[in-house]
Amino acid sequence: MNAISLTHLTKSFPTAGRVVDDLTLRVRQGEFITLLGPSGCGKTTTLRLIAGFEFPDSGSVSVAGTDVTDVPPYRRPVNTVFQDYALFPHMNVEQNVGYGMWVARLPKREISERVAAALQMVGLSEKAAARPSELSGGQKQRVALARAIVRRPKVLLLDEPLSALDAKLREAMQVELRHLHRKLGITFLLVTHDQSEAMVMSDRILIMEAGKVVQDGSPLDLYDSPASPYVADFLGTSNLIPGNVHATELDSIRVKAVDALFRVRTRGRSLPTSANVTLAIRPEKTEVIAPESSPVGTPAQLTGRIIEHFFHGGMLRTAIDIGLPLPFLVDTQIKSAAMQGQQLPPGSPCRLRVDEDSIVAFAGSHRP
Amino acid sequence: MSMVGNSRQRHDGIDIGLKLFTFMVLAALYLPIVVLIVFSFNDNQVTTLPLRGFTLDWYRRVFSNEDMLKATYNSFKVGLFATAITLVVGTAAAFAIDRTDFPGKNVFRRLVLLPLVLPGIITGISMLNFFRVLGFTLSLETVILGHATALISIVVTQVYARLQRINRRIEEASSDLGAKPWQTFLYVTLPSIRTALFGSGLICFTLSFDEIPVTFFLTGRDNTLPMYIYSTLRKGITPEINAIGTIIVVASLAIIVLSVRLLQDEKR
Amino acid sequence: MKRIVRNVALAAASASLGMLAFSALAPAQAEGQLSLLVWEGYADPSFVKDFEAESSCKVQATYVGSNDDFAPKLAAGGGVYDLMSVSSDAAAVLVAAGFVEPVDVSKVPEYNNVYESFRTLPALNSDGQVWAVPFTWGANPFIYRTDKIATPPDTIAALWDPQYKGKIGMWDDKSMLYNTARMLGIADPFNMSDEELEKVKAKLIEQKPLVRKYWSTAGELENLFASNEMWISYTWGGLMLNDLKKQNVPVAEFTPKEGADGWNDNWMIAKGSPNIDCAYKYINFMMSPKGQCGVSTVTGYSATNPVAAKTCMTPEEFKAKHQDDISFVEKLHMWQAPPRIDVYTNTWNAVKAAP
Amino acid sequence: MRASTREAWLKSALVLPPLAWTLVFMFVPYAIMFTYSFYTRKYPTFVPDFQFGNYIALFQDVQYRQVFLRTLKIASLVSLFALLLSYPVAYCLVFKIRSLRLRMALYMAVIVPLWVSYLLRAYTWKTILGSQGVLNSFLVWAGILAQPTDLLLYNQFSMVITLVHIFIPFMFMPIFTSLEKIPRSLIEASKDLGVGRGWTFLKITLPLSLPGVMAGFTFTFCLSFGDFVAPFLVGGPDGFMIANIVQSQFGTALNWPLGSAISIAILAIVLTVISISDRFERSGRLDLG
Repeated sequence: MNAISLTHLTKSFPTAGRVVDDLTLRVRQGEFITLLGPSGCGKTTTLRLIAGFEFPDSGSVSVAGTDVTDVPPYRRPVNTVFQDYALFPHMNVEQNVGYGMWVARLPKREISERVAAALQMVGLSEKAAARPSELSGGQKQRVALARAIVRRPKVLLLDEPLSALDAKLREAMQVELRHLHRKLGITFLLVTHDQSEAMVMSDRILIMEAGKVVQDGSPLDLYDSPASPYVADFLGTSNLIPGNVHATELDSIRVKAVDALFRVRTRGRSLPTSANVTLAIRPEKTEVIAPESSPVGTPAQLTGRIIEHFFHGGMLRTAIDIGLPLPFLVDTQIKSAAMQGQQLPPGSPCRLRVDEDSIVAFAGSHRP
Repeated sequence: MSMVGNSRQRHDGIDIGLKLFTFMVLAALYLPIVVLIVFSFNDNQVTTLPLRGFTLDWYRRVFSNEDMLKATYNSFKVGLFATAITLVVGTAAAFAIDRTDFPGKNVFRRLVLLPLVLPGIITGISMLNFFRVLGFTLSLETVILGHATALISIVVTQVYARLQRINRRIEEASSDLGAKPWQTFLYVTLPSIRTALFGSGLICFTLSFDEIPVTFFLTGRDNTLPMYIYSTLRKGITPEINAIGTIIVVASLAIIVLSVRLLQDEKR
Repeated sequence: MKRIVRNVALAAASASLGMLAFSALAPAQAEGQLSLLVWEGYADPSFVKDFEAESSCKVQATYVGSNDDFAPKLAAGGGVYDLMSVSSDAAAVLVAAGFVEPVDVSKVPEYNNVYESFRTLPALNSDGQVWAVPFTWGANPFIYRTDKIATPPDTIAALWDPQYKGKIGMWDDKSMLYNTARMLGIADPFNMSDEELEKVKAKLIEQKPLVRKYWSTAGELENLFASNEMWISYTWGGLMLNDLKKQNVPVAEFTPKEGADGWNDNWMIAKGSPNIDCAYKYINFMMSPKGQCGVSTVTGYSATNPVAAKTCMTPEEFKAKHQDDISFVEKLHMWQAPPRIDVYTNTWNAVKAAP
Repeated sequence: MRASTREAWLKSALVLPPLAWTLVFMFVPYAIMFTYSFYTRKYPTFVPDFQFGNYIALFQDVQYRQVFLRTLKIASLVSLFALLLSYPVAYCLVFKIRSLRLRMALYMAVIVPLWVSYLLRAYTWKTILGSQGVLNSFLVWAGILAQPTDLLLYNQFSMVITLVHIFIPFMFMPIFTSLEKIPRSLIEASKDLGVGRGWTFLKITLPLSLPGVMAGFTFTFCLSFGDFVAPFLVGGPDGFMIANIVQSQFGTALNWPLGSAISIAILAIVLTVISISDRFERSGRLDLG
């Protein structure tokens, strides 16, 4: 039995057009699944269709094996953590968390016990009497979470729950959410546009584009084998450079791109000789080297000129002009201060050594 | 340097001028009210200066003037009923404008808001025509209907403005947490628009309590207080009117202060 | 707190809707509530108290400021008023419009004691029916402040005298046309030609800068005189003089050499009145000595029932009010209904509208 | 039942009562009034007809034109003076009063007279401006006047004063709201760019507050345009306004068809004013809160 099952789900809005387009999706019981995509890709609408805030034009929604397509939200066994938390401003924390049980007319004692337990779980026991306006962003987030899980839903829907938090808090909450998921054993469906958030927390990520799922897999699968330049660029950073198939071999091809010749694994794709391809090269799989430090003529190397270095904590991002409209990005782990001092200054010519195994080739030319 | 100093001085001059002007406008606003109150205690039939002496006689007369008391009672009745209707119908109208789409919605919106700027006399006369066609007997009930129609727009604008500002997600959250639509309305939506309802209800009541043009055309045997005052005003100014005016002023101030306090308490 | 407010609001809303529905079904007027549409002085507490005590009817009065107020008030819908005090010149219109019930004179024992000249007025008797019971009459002279105007004026033209600029009062009523016409020497003020009306209108517009206020009720005029806003004005003979003297305002009346307006007021019963019994009781009370002298004392007007009047007035008073010699009425310019009444009202409105 | 169907039911349950109300108590009465305006008067009643005589009379009879023009003049003067008085006060409150509590208290102080009976405020002006009124006695006492003047009461001056006093809150509220909505950063930015206070006001504050000014002007103009109590109480022989004409057509003149035609004309004028102000500000609404 699937926790969530969406079948040929379609939803249009008068102004925005078709936002969810023939979407079919199965979520297993207990899974932590993430809908990932840029704003406007239909991920939030999908979540709202599952929650029952919207009704589909066609297709069906079922939760825990029951068709709920036409069931109003208040009769669905799902709960939602809203992006802006949507706490009731006129109730205190305790009343917010207990609301769902209060409207269901549960006994007062049971309510207070469960509310206390939920607040303890999110570490807000001492704030029970506070009003939402007296809480910090992170605390509001926890109240929203407690409010949603206290009813023990079959599925917990999280609509960009961390987007309003600052970076540090966000990371802490990611860990906590993951932990909570394991502890509760509830199916989590997260909607986010933050790829790192998706990768940190999810068992499975669905990348959405224009109302459709374009790739579905574990974070690692998606990162290593993006199905399209769109995915490659969306998950992490990729340098997308145009190339041309020079020769084909058994399970790899030789691609001429700019001034280099790469051997690229085909990964089952059929890419015939002289076909136009796009290569996705991860910045961290590339190394900047001084022009003289390697024998001239090594084919799998791009040449260029350093534009600028950007310091990113433990990592240095270097932008390099290789003659394409967009600079080529290279990430270098900085292990010591000395290493930072050894970098070539902006303006110097350089060579780029790419880990050929990590390159992914896509048919056709794409403009990122 | 000196230039900066000069310009600052000039600006201070403008500031002081502005504040003085504000003070004078406020003084002018309250001058009639002060006059009203002062003459209600003046021991003279004619309302002219100089003041003659202090008396509570006018108040005694107010409380023994049966017609005036009856009219006051009628005004309370009209105000309460009209306010209740405007709150119910006006809130529904605000919801309809905010949340639904139906053919003719724009016409509806314009029509329902029209009385806000429409001279009361037009509302009064059109409804007089209407009641006459229907063969209604003019009475306090027709006045109530007239007031409600004229004042609904106030509730609509206030509640609509509030609805636009409230976070729709909290209603979804309520529904998500298992609240049936009526529960969501009662426990989440209504509390969110409560102050708007309270405020507009207060305004409607006071405006209805004070209404002349609509009442003028729609009232039957019974007088409301303003109609009573209106007819006595032409008959002659007596400090009795000042006395009842002072009572109204004090009562309305008390209501305002009370309601402001009440709303503040709730926010806390 | 919030729950209380919420519950109170809800309870109030539902209760009031319910009550409104209920009161719409309930009969609109309580029996025995006599609603009068009258001139000031005709429902004075001094005698109404007695009436209420002996009849168990409650009296509630709305005052008119003009004879032209009756028809519109009745046109706005029936059931509001029971009894009206209409001047003879306005009676025919109400009859024609079907706003009034015929009077059953057999229920008015004093009817036959009324001066015959009033009783038989054509305006009050048509279609073989009696439509009204005459109960009072009087003249409308002019009034002035004796402390401000030393020499008593003797002409209507005094109201055009620039030395009283800003202190002149006129009644907000079409009868101002009659006066002005009389001053201008127009033969029949009640049936003027268009040119004559134009002349009257021009004269009245010429007067506007001198006028303080067009007043419409006795109380208003009294107040204007008492607060020194007005020194000279048209007046309803007797009533205002009495009231102002009571307030120690130095005033006197004068009858202009052009003559004074005369009028008589009559009780008429509104069509569809739910209180016919009380209406007849009030008519009878007003025709009795208590009513005839009650009104006369309050207003200074004359009575129409000399039999009743004789029992309650002193002989001097009886004479002073011309009760002994009703031919006095012939010296007055009794109001008549102008055949072109709408043109007259329009002319008066045009005067008021003019800059 | 499908959830969407149920929702549709709920929504129509919401829409229907107010819709029915406006239909029955506004649309139908206006329609009746419109119909009456083509009827023929037959003193003292009127008969069904379809003729434009009532409208033609409005244009041909000079008295209606005179009164319409006078009413326009009075309403414009009232709106103008109310604006001139309200704007500086609103500006002062928003920009010169730093304490939020004090600002709200002063705001309430301007609004509170709204709760004091309209009629009583009009009437009190009579007490103040009369020949023996407060102002006259003061002026004589202060030696400014040798004797009381008649020029204060029962004329258009007293009407304008009274109406300005009555309608100031309606002008003040929207202006205050619109001024308060202007982000301070805009004004600071302007000053930061070296623009003086005068120019900052003319180029930033004033244009941004225009919607409030328009809304206030619309309210004040429309409400004073239809007033019939002030002319009645404090107006003189030249104080007749259009609403008094309507009143007299439904009263003494007993000409309901003409009265209806004039009402329709007022309705048209008000609608014109609203749509003009709507052009300036789409959401021109009054915040009475």
